[in-house]
Amino acid sequence: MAEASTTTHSHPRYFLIWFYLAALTAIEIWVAQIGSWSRMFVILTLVFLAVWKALLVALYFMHLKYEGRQIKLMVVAPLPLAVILILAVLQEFR
Amino acid sequence: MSHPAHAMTHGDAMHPPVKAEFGSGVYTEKLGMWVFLLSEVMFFTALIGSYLILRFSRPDAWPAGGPQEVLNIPVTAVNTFLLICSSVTMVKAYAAAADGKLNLLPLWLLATTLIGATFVGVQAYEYTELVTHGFGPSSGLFGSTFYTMTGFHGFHVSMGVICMAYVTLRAFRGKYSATDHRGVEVIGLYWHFVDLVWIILFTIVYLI
Amino acid sequence: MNWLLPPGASTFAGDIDRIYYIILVITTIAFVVVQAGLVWFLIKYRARPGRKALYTHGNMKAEVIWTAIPAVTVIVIGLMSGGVWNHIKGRDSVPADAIPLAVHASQFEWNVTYPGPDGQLGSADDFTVRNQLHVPVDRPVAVMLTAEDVIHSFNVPAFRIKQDAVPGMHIRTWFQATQTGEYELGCAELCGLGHYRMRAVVTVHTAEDYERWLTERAQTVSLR
Amino acid sequence: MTTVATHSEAAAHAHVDDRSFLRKYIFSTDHKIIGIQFLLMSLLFLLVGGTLAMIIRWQQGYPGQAMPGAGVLPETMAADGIILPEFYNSLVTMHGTFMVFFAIMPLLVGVFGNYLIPLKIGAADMAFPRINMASFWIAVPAGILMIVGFFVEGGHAAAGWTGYAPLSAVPEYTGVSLGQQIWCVSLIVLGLSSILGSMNYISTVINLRAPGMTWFRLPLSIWALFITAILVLLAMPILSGALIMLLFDQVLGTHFFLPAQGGQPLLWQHLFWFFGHPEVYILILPAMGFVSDIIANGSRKPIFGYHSMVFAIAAIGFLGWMVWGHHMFQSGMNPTLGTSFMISTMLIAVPSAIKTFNWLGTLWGGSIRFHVPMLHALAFVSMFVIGGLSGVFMASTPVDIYIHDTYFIVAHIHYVLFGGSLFALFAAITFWYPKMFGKLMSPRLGKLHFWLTFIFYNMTFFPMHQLGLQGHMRRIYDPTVYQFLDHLGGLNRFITISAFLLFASQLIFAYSFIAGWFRGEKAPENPWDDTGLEWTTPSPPPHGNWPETPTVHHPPYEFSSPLARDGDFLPQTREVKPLPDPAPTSTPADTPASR
Repeated sequence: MAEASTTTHSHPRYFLIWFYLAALTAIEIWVAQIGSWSRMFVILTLVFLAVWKALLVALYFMHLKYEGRQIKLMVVAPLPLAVILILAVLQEFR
Repeated sequence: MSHPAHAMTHGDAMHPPVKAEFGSGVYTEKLGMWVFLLSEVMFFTALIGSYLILRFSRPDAWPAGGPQEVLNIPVTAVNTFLLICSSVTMVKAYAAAADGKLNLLPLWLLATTLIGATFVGVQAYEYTELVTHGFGPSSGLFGSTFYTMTGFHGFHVSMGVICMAYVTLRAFRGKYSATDHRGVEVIGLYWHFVDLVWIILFTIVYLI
Repeated sequence: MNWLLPPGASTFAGDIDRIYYIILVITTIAFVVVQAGLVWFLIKYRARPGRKALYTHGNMKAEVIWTAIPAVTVIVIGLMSGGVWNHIKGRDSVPADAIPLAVHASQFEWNVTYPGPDGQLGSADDFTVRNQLHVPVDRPVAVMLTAEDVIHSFNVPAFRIKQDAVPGMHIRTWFQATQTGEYELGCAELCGLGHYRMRAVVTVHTAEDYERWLTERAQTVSLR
Repeated sequence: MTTVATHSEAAAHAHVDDRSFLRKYIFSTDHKIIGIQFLLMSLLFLLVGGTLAMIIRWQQGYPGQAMPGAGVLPETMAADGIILPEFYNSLVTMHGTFMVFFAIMPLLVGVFGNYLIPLKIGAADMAFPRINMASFWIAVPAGILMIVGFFVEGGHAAAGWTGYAPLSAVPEYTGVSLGQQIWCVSLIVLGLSSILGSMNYISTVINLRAPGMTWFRLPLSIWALFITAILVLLAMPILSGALIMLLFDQVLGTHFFLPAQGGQPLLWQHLFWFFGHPEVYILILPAMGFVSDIIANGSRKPIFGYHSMVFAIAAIGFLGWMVWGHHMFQSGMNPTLGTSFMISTMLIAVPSAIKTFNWLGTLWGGSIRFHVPMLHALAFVSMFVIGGLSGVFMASTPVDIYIHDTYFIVAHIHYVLFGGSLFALFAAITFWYPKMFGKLMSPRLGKLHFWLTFIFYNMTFFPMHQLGLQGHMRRIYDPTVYQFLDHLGGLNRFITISAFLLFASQLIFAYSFIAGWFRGEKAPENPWDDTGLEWTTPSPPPHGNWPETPTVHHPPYEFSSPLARDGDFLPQTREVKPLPDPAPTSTPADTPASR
């Protein structure tokens, strides 16, 4: 709740985040078109960039960075479950 | 969102109602939206997880040259950019409300609504194009997963646009203030979440 | 009531029944201890005038004990089961000298393909028989399970074997009969209207009988 | 009792209630009314599910014979009273669906989550009363739709309550098309209702606890409902996602679960059970919570090991996500994965054992009052032990090869769901009935109902273990097809007769429930001498629950506390001066015994 009652300069620089997001998207599209890299490497790079963008949105636009510990904990809680499901079932179909 | 009368015990709408020991530290509507978003995370986990599992177990069901053989990447790239823009207008609306710039608030919200609606429109255009070129939901696993995932994302954006229109209307009527703009913040959380899901979907469905 | 399992007719029966009886003994002890304790407490501590309940919030030592005992017990059961499980269902558990059979389940019948006299599946002398499973005694049999339409389950209670047949998957399972005679194969996974009558007869022959049956059938099929 | 000053509007609400009839009883946002609405709705579905079970039992006990009274069924279900196989498959499917999704789950979560959470934490209402109302009114059409399914062309869904694909995904395989789609849609809609409800419960427990109601002063029923709400919140969307894919396979021609075009039937099972196993705990955790409250009350003792009870609930809630594969040991799943699922399944037995022993510890040294709720709660403990122990057999992968998909599984699930959840629900309904309706239920009828239910219940379900051990498959229309099941005919008829008697015994409960409402004695504020906050307000509580927000001073189960000078219990809200040292203080964490 650092945001609500304070003044303008305490906001993150939203347009800068916006620029990052747009630039990362452009890089993603460029990476996806490279034919010479190994497929695995392209996938890992793309996933890395996507996670980076997602984190930017969550941390700055959704203000997760400025929330208390409780909300942060709550938000990451279901992620292990999602990972468990996907990894276990992937194991199945290898 | 209306509120039972007892909840505001110390007058500040943007803070938790009762000073309960080790509560969430945020006001109830915001908490509720976060909780709801957790369930949305699991919903998209089911869809995205199924996609990943099917994709890994049956790579031959996808076009050999990648999704761009079928999908129109440039149009979607523009659409992705639009959604990112709507996120920044949304967060600017929130900042305007928090800073008490109440004349700017409805404008930013209006921009968000319109960009969101455009996104849905472009997606509808994309679908029509794909279907006329013979790529429908029954076109193999690729078609199945593509339409289910992007379709449900589109559904979420559409719901968001409707709610956003309502919030915009309320903003024009001056219902929000620097001390109480819960509606703006809460719809914002939803909106950014939908944007976040699209960031993931765009990468794994269109690019990989 | 008869608490014993019905007689088994495969090499798995010994292992599975043994673990079943071990668990039965352990759970019976737990059952008796808890239920007797419960009834005893109910009688002993029933409300009577003039007696007040003991005011206590717990006892850490007691709780540690009754956490540790079940934990150790279930881990032991788990380890014990793991070995037998790998022996029966492990991916590499099928013996190399097993007779290959292919069972293709469809609504609502079992199509059993036999390797014919050459002992190889996929050769010209293979033949398919509907709803009859013939196997020799004391020889491992490897079944390649496939399904036509929906999920079925290959279930021979006397052999203590059960394995789903999933469309789109090739699942190998095996067993070794130990008693000649006739048994029943049923579908154990709801597969539609005729699920309940998706039955086949399992005949366990002596080695000589099996060979004779196999050659006879192969000839009738090739004559056709 | 001391209170803190609150918003004056709350007080005004509590005294003057000028809402119209429609707003007060139909489209009410009051959590108590919504709880009662859920109660009436889910008891109705309990009756529907029970009736379906009777038809199933008749067919199993007397296959091929006309069922008395079944002549009223249309030709598509029964020919001259003889149940048809296609209807039988719908019966087993819908019995499971109604009981799990429309009876037990709303009874535990919808009814008591709504009714108890605000009352037990000292809140005037839920965090989002209007969303709460929406949650009920979304569940109603889902239920109606599910009933309508019986009467559509082709009959109702017939692929089992687990809806295994591809059987459920292709109409030709079951002969049911519209019914299967209705099943999917209804469950998706119900899922939305559950998600909205649990979002409300979670927000309420986190943010609206009254002053002094710290986390470790929450009654175990609230802890259980809170953890359950988290499970619902995270598990239901998985089911919704899976159902949507299944529905699309049926109507849009997608291929998620259809192997011909590369789909994976096992993917459905993984998704379903990834939801389904947390669902199992959704159906038992609240029951454990209610039973803890009631056993402490009946024993007149604080619950034994409160903290380990809380941690056990949390552990079950967490481990419940890692065990789903144990439903799929024989499905063709990777066998190595099977072993890891077996180990995690074995581990989850530990917190359940802790809870059982702690209940026994609570009874030990108590001064036990055998009121009707207490009888049901004790039956819960006793029956849950059987259900838990029979679970060990299935958890052991090799034994599961033999008993998977047999009546042993049916016996186990009913020992957990009926012997567990339903006994706990009878306990909870009879315990909180005076608060809900302001009337007392007849204790004599209550005891009669309890004993008959307890006896016939065990006569019905215990022999099912034996059926399973003889290899009797579940979901088969006619067991006489198999010679190896021939000798079980007598046992099957015994079970059927017991089941009919069990069903008949429930009519006593129905009568006593209705009679209590109309003719029952007026209930006092605190008929059970309980310590909870809900007993400090009139029965039934007014809109807004308390004129002023209560303040909490004690842990939940201070029965027989030396601080309670008059009577043998110390309400959570009563402020008392602590005894001079070295007597134990009122916080359990501080007592030497709990260290």
